[in-house]
Amino acid sequence: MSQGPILELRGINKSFGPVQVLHDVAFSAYPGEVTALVGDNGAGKSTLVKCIGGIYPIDSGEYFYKGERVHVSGPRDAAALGVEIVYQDLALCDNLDIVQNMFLGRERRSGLVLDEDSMEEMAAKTLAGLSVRTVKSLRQHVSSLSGGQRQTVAIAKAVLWNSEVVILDEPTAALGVAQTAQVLELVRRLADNGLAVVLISHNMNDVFAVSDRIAALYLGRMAAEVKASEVTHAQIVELITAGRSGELGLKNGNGAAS
Amino acid sequence: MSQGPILELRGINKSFGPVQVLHDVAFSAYPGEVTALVGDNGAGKSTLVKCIGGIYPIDSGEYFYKGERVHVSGPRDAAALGVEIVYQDLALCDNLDIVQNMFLGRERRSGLVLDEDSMEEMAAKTLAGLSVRTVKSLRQHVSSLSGGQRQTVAIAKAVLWNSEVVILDEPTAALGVAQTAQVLELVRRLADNGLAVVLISHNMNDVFAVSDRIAALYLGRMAAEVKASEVTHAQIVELITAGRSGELGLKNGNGAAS
Amino acid sequence: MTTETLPKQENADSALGGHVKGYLERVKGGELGALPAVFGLVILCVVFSVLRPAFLSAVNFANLFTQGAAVAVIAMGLIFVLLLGEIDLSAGFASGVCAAVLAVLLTLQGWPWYLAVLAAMVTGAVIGLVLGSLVAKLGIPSFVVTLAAFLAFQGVVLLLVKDGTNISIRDETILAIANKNVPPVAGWIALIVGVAVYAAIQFVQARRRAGRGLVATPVAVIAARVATLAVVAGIAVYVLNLERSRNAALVSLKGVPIVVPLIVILLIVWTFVLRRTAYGRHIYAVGGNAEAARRAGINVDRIRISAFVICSFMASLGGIIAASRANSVDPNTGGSNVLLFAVGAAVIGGTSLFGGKGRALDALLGGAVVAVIENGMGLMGYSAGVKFVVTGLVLLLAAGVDALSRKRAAATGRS
Amino acid sequence: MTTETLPKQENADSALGGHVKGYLERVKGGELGALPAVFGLVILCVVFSVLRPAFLSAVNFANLFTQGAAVAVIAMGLIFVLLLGEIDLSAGFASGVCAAVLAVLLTLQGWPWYLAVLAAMVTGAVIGLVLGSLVAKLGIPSFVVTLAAFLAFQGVVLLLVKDGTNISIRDETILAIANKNVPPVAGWIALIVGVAVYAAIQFVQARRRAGRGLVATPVAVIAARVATLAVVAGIAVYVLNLERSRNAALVSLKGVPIVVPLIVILLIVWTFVLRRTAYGRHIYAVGGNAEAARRAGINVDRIRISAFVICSFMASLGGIIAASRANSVDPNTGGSNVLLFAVGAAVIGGTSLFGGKGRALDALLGGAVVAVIENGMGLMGYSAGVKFVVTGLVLLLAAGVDALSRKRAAATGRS
Amino acid sequence: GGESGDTSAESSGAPSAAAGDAKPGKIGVILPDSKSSARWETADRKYLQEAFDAAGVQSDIQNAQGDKTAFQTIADQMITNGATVLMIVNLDSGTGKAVLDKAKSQGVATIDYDRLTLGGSASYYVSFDNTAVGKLQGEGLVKCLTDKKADKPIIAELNGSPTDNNATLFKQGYDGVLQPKYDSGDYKKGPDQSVPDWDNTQAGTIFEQMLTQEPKIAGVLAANDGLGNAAISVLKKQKLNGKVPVTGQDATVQGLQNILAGDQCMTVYKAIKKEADAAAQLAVSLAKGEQPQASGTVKDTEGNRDVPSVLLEPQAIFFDNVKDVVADGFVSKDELCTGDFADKCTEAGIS
Ligand SMILES: Nc1ncnc2c1ncn2[C@@H]1O[C@H](COP(=O)(O)OP(=O)(O)OP(=O)(O)O)[C@@H](O)[C@H]1O
Ligand SMILES: Nc1ncnc2c1ncn2[C@@H]1O[C@H](COP(=O)(O)OP(=O)(O)OP(=O)(O)O)[C@@H](O)[C@H]1O
Ligand SMILES: [Mg+2]
Ligand SMILES: [Mg+2]
Repeated sequence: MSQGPILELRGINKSFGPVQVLHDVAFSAYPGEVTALVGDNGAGKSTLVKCIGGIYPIDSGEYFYKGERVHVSGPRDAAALGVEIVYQDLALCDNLDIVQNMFLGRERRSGLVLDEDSMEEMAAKTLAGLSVRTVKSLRQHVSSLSGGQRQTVAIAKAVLWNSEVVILDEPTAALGVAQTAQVLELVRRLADNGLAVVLISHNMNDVFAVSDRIAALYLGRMAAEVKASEVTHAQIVELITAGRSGELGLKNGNGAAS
Repeated sequence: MSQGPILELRGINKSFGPVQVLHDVAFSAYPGEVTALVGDNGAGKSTLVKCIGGIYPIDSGEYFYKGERVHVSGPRDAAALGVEIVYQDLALCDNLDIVQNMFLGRERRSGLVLDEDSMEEMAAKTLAGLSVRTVKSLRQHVSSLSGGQRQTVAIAKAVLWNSEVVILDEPTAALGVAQTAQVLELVRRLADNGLAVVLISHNMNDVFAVSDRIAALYLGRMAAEVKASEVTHAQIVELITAGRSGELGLKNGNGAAS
Repeated sequence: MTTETLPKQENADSALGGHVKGYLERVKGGELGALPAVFGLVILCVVFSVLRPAFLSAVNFANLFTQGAAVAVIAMGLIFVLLLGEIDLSAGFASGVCAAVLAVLLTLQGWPWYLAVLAAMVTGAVIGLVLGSLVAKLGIPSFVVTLAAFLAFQGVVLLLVKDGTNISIRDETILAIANKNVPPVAGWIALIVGVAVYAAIQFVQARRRAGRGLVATPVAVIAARVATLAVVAGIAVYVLNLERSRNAALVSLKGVPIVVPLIVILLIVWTFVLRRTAYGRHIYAVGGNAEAARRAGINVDRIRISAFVICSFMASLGGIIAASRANSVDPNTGGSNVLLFAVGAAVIGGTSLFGGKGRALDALLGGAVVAVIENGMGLMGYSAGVKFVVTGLVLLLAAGVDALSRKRAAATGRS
Repeated sequence: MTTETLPKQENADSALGGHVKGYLERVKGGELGALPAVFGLVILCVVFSVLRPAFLSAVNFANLFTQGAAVAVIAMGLIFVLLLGEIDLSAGFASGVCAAVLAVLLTLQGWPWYLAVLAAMVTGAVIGLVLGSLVAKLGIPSFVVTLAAFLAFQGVVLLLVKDGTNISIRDETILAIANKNVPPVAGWIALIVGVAVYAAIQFVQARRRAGRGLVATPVAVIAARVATLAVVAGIAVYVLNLERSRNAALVSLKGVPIVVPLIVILLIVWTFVLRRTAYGRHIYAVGGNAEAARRAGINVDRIRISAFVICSFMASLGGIIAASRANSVDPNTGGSNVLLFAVGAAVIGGTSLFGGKGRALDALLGGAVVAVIENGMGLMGYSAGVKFVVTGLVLLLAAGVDALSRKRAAATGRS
Repeated sequence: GGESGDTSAESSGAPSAAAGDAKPGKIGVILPDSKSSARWETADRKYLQEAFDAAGVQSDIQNAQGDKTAFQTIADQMITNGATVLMIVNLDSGTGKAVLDKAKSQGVATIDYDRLTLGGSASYYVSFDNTAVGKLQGEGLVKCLTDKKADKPIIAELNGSPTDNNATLFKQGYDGVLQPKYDSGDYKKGPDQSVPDWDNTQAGTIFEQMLTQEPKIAGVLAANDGLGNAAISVLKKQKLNGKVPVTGQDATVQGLQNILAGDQCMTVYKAIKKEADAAAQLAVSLAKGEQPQASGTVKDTEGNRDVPSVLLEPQAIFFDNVKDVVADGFVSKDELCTGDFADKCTEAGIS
């Protein structure tokens, strides 16, 4: 646990036109640990994740991976580094089926031809591991899936690959009781296998159940990055809603986005 | 509480092509009460709601409103009855701004012209009541909103009107701590004002916190409709995951969708 | 429920300076509005003026309006169909059919002009009704329906004007539309009244919003806008009021061409409809997300049909203008490149073919680009082959300027 | 992680009966596939056969293929662009440019046919590369880029074939493409080999899947499919192998037209690319949700460019076929309604203009509808105006049958 | 669609019943388009049909609408339908040759009507001389300019469609007259542009721009009456109509009226009835299995053979001889002398 961060961001700024969404944000993820990223609605969590994933270009700031400064100018760069992300808006192709979505961009082939059979097998196994029992057929278009089923497909898609950093943006929002438990277990297991996992969630129970560190965003500013064992439930909620809690948090509590 | 149901469905069947999603489902909502609709991912909750809202035509079954049999062949029929629904997939127009989305289909006018000012005022008030503080401008396109902000807009849109039945399909999935509390409070308040509220949620704490009745769907079949006060947390989870719990639930537990 | 209201974020810097800064930031941030199209237009004009000084003459300025009018009017109607994500391939020949109806009634049947015009416009509306119903009620893709109509209308024009002959139009009123000018004095009066009304509406609106405590446009900004409008429109009217006869002794030729006020009125009407009425709002909603619109209780079919009616109706006006300008109607009226140029105009102006994005003004801006290209190329005197090639390249240039400026802006995050 | 696997739901009823039932239910449920287009086609053929018995003759059947070939080939290329939600208005004139290049090199420069054909195909690919780059890299809407190209290519053809004249093609090999037939024996052999290969592939695949424990197509179903293919293709080959010369003593005219195997090969190749390769998968992904594709690490720009390259390349083949059929190239080659008919064919076949939905087969089905309409209308002997009108109505009829059957199906829930 | 289909079946079925016992062959005619010129649908179709009906021969007259593919398709269909004589107005020599060769190979007799298919195999050729038409236009313009005593006039040329070979031939004709004048400095060459598709609307824009670029244009050589009318409507704005002579072709009602009004200087009248009758006569005797004689021959430069031909002379029409066109029955007095034109008609001696 004394290892350095595998992923580190410093001084990230990001604006959409006149609206500045991220102010000088610093964030790190450590191998073998689950880092929870929390914050109110609209705090900038998803924006931060998209900056990490190369979906949005950052306006300024530094991006370190394994201690080296890197430039991530698109999702391909992030994937090449070994960062795998489940986005909040899922980003599935509605006109493709479950297997096709899960292997999109990384299809297995034998020669020129797609190896549909082995992809279907692997997809079936991964989904079964996530407690999905109501999917009628793996060849169903994702447009016909229920909200929770879609989310499961997106999660399965991301964990299928050997990556070093896995970021999950509200992965359990639409999941049922059993499926949520499976995903949390999976998150813990990934970290125990040495991966760096970032979990975004509004559910404090889940956050405290699995995470080692907690980073709290408040109106686009990083209010605090703390060890989960050193803070209480109530403190985190205060950080989320007010930007500070006692010693912790932003010095200047009214740091609203201009 | 001894009043009859304002909305009642009997023997609803719904298939998508060869896949039957709802089997002979009965469901009622009572004025002044919150009815929670629970079930595993893919159990058919959202499909049932869409049948109520007239989004999907039902294959067979009866639809009663205030004791009279009605035919709902489209969303306009449902709205005319007084049923207001927040769908899980939100259904907002990304190219319109927040105010425009909230008043879509029910714009206020003065003469021929849209009364933008009064709409903007009302929208601001409603959103503020839902603890939304990070929205930069009400004239922002909803495409630029965060997940939670979008959900809040959809909720605000539905509660703006004087309807008799309000159905919320996983309304708090993407919401932060404070916003979730506000929405639950709102749900309770609506019921106390005499409305029939249907709440779909995977969060058992929330379900037990606000609901009077609980209906559990299991693989497209209604496993049980019970008073919230008469069951325990664990029983409901069992109903959701196994379709029955002791006395309660489906007689034939293996009633998997064919 | 807590009753805290949203912070009134922008009231602080509502002075002119703050507004200008905000505007510049929005532009930098990608909210370009009409800028790229205007930019492309300016570049085209500069290029042509340098190559052919005649391009800058008052005559040519006036020509531009009459030459581009029909396409711009048809494009304005197409905007409605495009906003829904549909297409109307038949708009060109629909204008031909309406022009043919006009010509037959006027010249062959001897109807008075107002009845003939009315009949042409009704024809347009009925065409739209049929097309729209086929698309909305039967669910046939609009591309196929209007492709069928494109073929059928071509035949109808042929039948109406009797296979290949031309029907001359001699009615003075109709001929005046595209060939005569408004008296110079009337031009000035209309300008002054127009600017005054615009100013008044803006001020009243700002006052009302401020009174309600909503973010309102500061007075200084309104003043700046009114001044810009007055100057630009004033220069245009001034130039158009110059004498442009080749032989002033013989005939005096000055004043704003009659099509100009016509187009301005259409622009105002449709802009009003799209921006200020519930109907316009529903058009955008259906184009943005038809399912969401349906769930909001909007009668999507009716919106679809009405958009086609408006489109074909505007095509009928375009046809009347074209007939007036050509002094005759022939089987090619509304044919060849009219449709492609009209759709192209809308797209160049910034309207999306995927629906949900577009303004009536786009038709005018894009129409201006197309008209300037045609006009300028006509001055160059190239042979047919070269002319086609250069026209294509120039069109690409104009669109490229537009796309590049948008792309630079999009790099900052907006799409 | 629990290791329970998904229930193998369908293995229980994998007998033929169950499969047929499943198919009927899917059809009832809206998964219509090619059915509506085929249905529309059958109705058209019946109508024309009743009105004009000559429609059913062997000669006419053979004519259908050569008449529709160029449009179908161009449409097949357009499918790629349409799958991305883009459009290529210039495909028609691109085929004209390539045909002109072919003619110039062949007739004027005296190149051997294979080099000339190669040059034409390279021209097509380069055109696609340029168009695609403009769309993908500069972000200009494809409608505008290809509208500009539509104009420019028109000019290029004019320049290549020198204003209004035309270039004859005398090379026997090129002329054979659209005018000669495969020897009857070769037709039968090709048929047998083709059916055998198809059967073999299907069986091997099913065996492999069954071996892995995945849901596999039952043998009975495969047998039924193979039998259907053999019968339909067999009848076609039989009819085409009938003597269709009006004066058999003078000249014998029988066998499958050469364009038929050409089109079949193209169909197989592109169907394979779209359905069985990662590249094809990525085309669908970009068309369905470009942002999702981008996030999945797909190089969206490259996919876009390649689709335009394929489209223009196929246009070049279409141009070669058209040149062969016309024995010449003139400035109108690829012009008039070629583009609209090609896009129309794709859309009638079931391809969506919004992207993400379409198959190579659509081009053929829709192309067949267009060819049958043109062919049938040619037999009717109407005057020009009436013919246009009736053609439009017939097109609407064919599309209406299609739309209505889809709509009925959609009522059960699928879209 | 069904209803109109039935009526057409009757109309083409009627002559077949009438001529049932004579058993002459069937004649197929393919016209090129309906846009390059008014004549095909209004005149040729009518006259040919009349001639065939009078001879009691079955016929099928169709129009390819400028579409080469359609042109070939129609030819295929006619042969399928049992035509024994095929008369075509080719869209270009390539397609024309393909159609003629295919017909010949199936034992169908062929006639080139109005346009010679270079390198083709037609048995006969019936036509007006298109270069001669252009020559008349050039000479007509010279005459009008001379009448107006124009001094070193600037001439604008508004040519036909760049894709139409006839337009090229017309241009050869009038340039043959005008070029020497340019060379000698009598006339000054002004703007010279082609009008795609013979589109009158585009012609208006193109001419307007010619006039903007070169305001001193004093004579317009417009390739047909439609283009002429487009130029006249632009000139009208500057009240230059009548002062700047404009030419035309086809003797359309519009063109003749413009001549009567003094806005147009001349048009070229091609007595289409004569051409149609000559062609029909050939076709009918071919259909009856005879071997008709032609009056002359034309050299096919590409195929290097002499094609048996019937050639007809076009006629230039000025104000004074508009009456000839009426007398010929090409246009009726009723359609020509409407409203304001009644007086002009009297003046021009039309009765
Ligand atoms: N493309 C955009 N243009 C303009 N503003 C944007 C854009 N995307 C996001 N925003 C704004 O940035 C802020 C942060 O959004 P973000 O999606 O990062 O929030 P979040 O922390 O993920 O919230 P949630 O918990 O609701 O998902 C929001 O106020 C949102 O309105
Ligand atoms: N259009 C459709 N076509 C085919 N199957 C569908 C369609 N819509 C839903 N389904 C199937 O119906 C079942 C029920 O879906 P539904 O969305 O009602 O589930 P849900 O109970 O809302 O689940 P969740 O909690 O995940 O939102 C799922 O198995 C889904 O795959
Ligand atoms: Mg988020
Ligand atoms: Mg759901």
